[in-house]
Amino acid sequence: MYLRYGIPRAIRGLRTNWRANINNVLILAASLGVLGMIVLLYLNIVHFSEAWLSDTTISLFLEPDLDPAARRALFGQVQHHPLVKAAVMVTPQDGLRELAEKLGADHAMLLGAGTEGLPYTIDVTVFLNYRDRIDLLANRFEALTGVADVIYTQRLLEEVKLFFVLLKGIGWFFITLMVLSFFLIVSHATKLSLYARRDEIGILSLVGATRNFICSSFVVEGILIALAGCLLAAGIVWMCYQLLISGFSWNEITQAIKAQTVFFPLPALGAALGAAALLGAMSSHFAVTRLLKELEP
Amino acid sequence: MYLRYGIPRAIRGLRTNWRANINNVLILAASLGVLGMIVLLYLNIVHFSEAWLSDTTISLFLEPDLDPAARRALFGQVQHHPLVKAAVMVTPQDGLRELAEKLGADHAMLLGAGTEGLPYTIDVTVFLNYRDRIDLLANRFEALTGVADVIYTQRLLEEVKLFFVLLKGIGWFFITLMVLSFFLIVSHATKLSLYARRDEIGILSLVGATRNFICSSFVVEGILIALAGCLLAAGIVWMCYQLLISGFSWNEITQAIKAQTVFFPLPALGAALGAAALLGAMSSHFAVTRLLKELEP
Amino acid sequence: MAINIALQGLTKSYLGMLPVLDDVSFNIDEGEFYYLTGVSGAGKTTVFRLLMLMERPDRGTILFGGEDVTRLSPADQALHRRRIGMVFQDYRLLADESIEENVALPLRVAGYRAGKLRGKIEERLEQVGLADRRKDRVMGLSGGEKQLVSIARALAFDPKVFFADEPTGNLDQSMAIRVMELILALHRGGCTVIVATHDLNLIRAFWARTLLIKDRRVHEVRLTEHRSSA
Amino acid sequence: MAINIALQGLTKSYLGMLPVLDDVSFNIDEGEFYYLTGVSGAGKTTVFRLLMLMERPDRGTILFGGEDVTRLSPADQALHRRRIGMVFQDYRLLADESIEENVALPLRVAGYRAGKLRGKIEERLEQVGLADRRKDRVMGLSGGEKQLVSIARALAFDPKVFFADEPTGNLDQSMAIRVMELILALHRGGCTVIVATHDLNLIRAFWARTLLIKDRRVHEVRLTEHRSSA
Ligand SMILES: Nc1ncnc2c1ncn2[C@@H]1O[C@H](COP(=O)(O)OP(=O)(O)OP(=O)(O)O)[C@@H](O)[C@H]1O
Ligand SMILES: Nc1ncnc2c1ncn2[C@@H]1O[C@H](COP(=O)(O)OP(=O)(O)OP(=O)(O)O)[C@@H](O)[C@H]1O
Ligand SMILES: [Mg+2]
Ligand SMILES: [Mg+2]
Repeated sequence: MYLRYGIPRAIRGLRTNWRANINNVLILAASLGVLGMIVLLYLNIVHFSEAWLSDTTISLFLEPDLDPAARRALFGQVQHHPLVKAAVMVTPQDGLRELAEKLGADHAMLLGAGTEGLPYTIDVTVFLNYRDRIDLLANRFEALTGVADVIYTQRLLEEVKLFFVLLKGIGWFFITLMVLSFFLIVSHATKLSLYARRDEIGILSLVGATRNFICSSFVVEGILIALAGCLLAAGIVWMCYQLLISGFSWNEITQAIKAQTVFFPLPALGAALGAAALLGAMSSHFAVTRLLKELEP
Repeated sequence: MYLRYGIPRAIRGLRTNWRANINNVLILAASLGVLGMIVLLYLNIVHFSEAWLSDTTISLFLEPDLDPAARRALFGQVQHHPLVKAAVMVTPQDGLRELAEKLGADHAMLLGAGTEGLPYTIDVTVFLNYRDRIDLLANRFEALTGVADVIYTQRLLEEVKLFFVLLKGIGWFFITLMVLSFFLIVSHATKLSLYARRDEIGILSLVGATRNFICSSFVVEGILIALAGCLLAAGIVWMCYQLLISGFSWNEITQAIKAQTVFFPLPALGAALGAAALLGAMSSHFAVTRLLKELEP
Repeated sequence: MAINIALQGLTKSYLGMLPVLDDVSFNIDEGEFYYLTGVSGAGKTTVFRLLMLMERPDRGTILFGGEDVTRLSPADQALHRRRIGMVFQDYRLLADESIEENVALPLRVAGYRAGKLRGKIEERLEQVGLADRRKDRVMGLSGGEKQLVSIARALAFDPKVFFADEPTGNLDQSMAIRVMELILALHRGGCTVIVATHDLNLIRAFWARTLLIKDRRVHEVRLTEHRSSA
Repeated sequence: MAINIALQGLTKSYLGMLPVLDDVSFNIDEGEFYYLTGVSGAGKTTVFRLLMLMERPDRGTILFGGEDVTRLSPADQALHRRRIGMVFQDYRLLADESIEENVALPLRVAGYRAGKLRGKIEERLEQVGLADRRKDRVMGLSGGEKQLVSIARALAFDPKVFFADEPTGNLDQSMAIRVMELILALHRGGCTVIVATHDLNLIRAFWARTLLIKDRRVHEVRLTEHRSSA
């Protein structure tokens, strides 16, 4: 019954004050768009940091005097550990070559140094989700007989990791701040546009309309505006995203990045639309109820 | 003359609609605060990336058979190049030790490999502003007689650098977007609060007030609200900044970061206040003028 | 069908001012027609605001059909207002809406269906002479036309109680007479009516019992006093 | 000192409607006093809106002291309005401001200094009987009180031209008489006055020449006609 009055009235209201309402939609879209871009950036940073940090490996340096059978036994033991994703046995020659490659152009120099006395190593990749427990794992491996030394994180990687952790924290902080200010913006815009129509609310109340009846048209309006703003924001974010990643093609690294970027999944977009509609409905309901309280004796 | 009416009227107006005005200030402060935090984050990222990338050095590997005099001549030549900030001569022993330290725990192993046949190196730090021309410089050095090989950037650093360039681009993009949406918010809020007072503007016009007279009180109000919002935002950003960096003390790296973080300089804050006041004045002036145009026959 | 109205020991003052009404009591029987008069600022509108539950009295009770209405819940307040048709001194119309929509408002609020609604509105608009302008927005109407829309709205749903605050102040004489005849017709149908007015000619032309607000009190005055003083 | 007003071949229609005024011409000499009358919706307020430059005519010119005012720049429009005191049918007061501030508004707009201002306002508020309520906000006033504030504002700066649209519609008889006497005093000082009203009693009590709007035209009517028809 309320909707029979509320929907047509809301549509008439939107048409009558179309300029103010377009403004409302735009402002909503702008702030939601910024929020969406920040969340998207955040998602991508998390995604990349996961990918990057998953490179974390443990290198086990074996005792030089270990015989091949013992080596193989040790390798089997390491390989079948539940937290280990993959393990590779590296000969001293390969190890030195890898090291040289890692260091860049000076490999010739290192390779000239000879491999006598250099140990075998086992390079271990750990399952992503257990990266936090890498210390424990490394200690466990170090305790195995036949293992001379264990290296498991390079300092630079550690720094990068820290940087990502910081970025993640700051990201959360920002997203919270923006959600709050977004809420403030929506409820403020609703309040102001209701303030301009408080006469109407007074009149409805005077001809005997109940609170729900009065709310109906405003709630419908709020929902429509919120949905329109949200859809527009999704469009804006999608366009910005395309614009940004289309710029990522100047070399292979950027192209690799481009191939890996993520966008919001559809269910998340749907959930955001639903949340926006709910927010629109709630904030107009709240504002109307408060105005009605003010009008009461 | 306009101000004699405008200022007291503006203050009365602010007092009368104090709730709506506090809301206006809050919403301004929230969006300005987010903007400020993002700019601050951006500044810090740029600052850190500068610091980080300034580590970029060029290593010159000299021919192994170079005699000490030729070495010294070459060193002089490199040291006095206009783009070079500092250069250090590194003996093979020192070089190997440094390398071992860089690689972590396996230094004992490398040190055992002996230093015969290893070359002298010159480590060069380049002036910050010429980092872009590092390729040219490296090529120039490589062409010098007595230089066997030149390494000048590690791959990871290159990636990090790229990452910062991307971050910088995205940062600019965001800041632009946020400034736009901030402008939209301010002008929308002004428009709505004027809309609620369009009767007043009509009445003033009917008793013969000129446009400037009518604008005066609204412009003063706009300026006051913008200033209040801006000051509050500065306070919020300052508090958030303190909150964030106070969290940075769990190890030496974060403490090093903490020591290096930057906050807005005072002149920048002053400029922001001025800009906010101007924006407040302009957007209310604009809104009033448009409302007056609508009222005209 | 109609409802009797009783005020008992009613006192009302606005914030920080002397009381407008002080210990006022009067009784209006079912289906009676009363004028309410008094100088500007005497308190006529205040009486209506109290009866419509737009203000709460400082002291005293208001009885509608024997029921105290001063402490109703919001939902019951809405029901209370639905049985009253009121013409406000400042019209209280939705400026953005058409004449038709404004008149339909109390019917919509009461949950009438579109079909039943149309006939009623048509009839009322014919009676006040605005039928051919039913689609026009209220914003562009003249003062008198707004007053007529406000009257049509108050009459739309055949209220049991009808209040009018200065309903003819912006109408020309012939229109004022037409409106008064509409109100009298409603009254004859059993509705309890109170009309506040300054217009002594109106009272002379359509005789009814008259309440005068003077010195914060409500007195019933005899029409002959007015006649002699005019 | 006063200004003569002339309308020449004035036509005015609102969007998508028949004209309200069609080829209207009349002339009001300096210092004259005219009533403007006509049924509800005849076009009285429209005439004032045209004279105040709130609407542009479709055709025709409006002359104030021989000067065509229909195409003034915004700044000159403001100057034009400053010489006119007008009481609007819907008052047009700043609801949030005090009575005093509302009355002072035209003086402030004209750049009066605070000292000079205070005396004038005081006097006007005394005359309409609101001096002791000068600090009250207009929002809380009764209909009649608002009308009085609006009248005080229009009289505040001794205008050369005075328009009043239904200035006594919400006033009781004695207050209406007081207001008419104030307007007549202003008129005697040389001001050109037009008062729109429905109230034939008012016209009878304070005789003046009368313009009647009928069938989209303005005719001057003789008071005797009114007398006989009343
Ligand atoms: N802004 C407008 N838009 C459309 N129509 C209008 C507008 N203003 C007035 N009208 C119409 O023009 C006609 C004349 O209106 P006007 O207000 O001049 O009448 P009036 O003589 O002052 O009547 P009243 O005595 O009722 O105040 C009316 O029919 C009215 O509906
Ligand atoms: N909301 C309010 N706040 C403060 N004072 C008020 C308020 N409403 C009315 N008053 C005062 O109460 C008194 C009675 O007002 P009311 O509107 O009842 O008079 P009225 O008899 O309707 O007068 P009128 O004939 O002029 O409409 C007036 O002096 C008015 O100023
Ligand atoms: Mg009243
Ligand atoms: Mg009129």
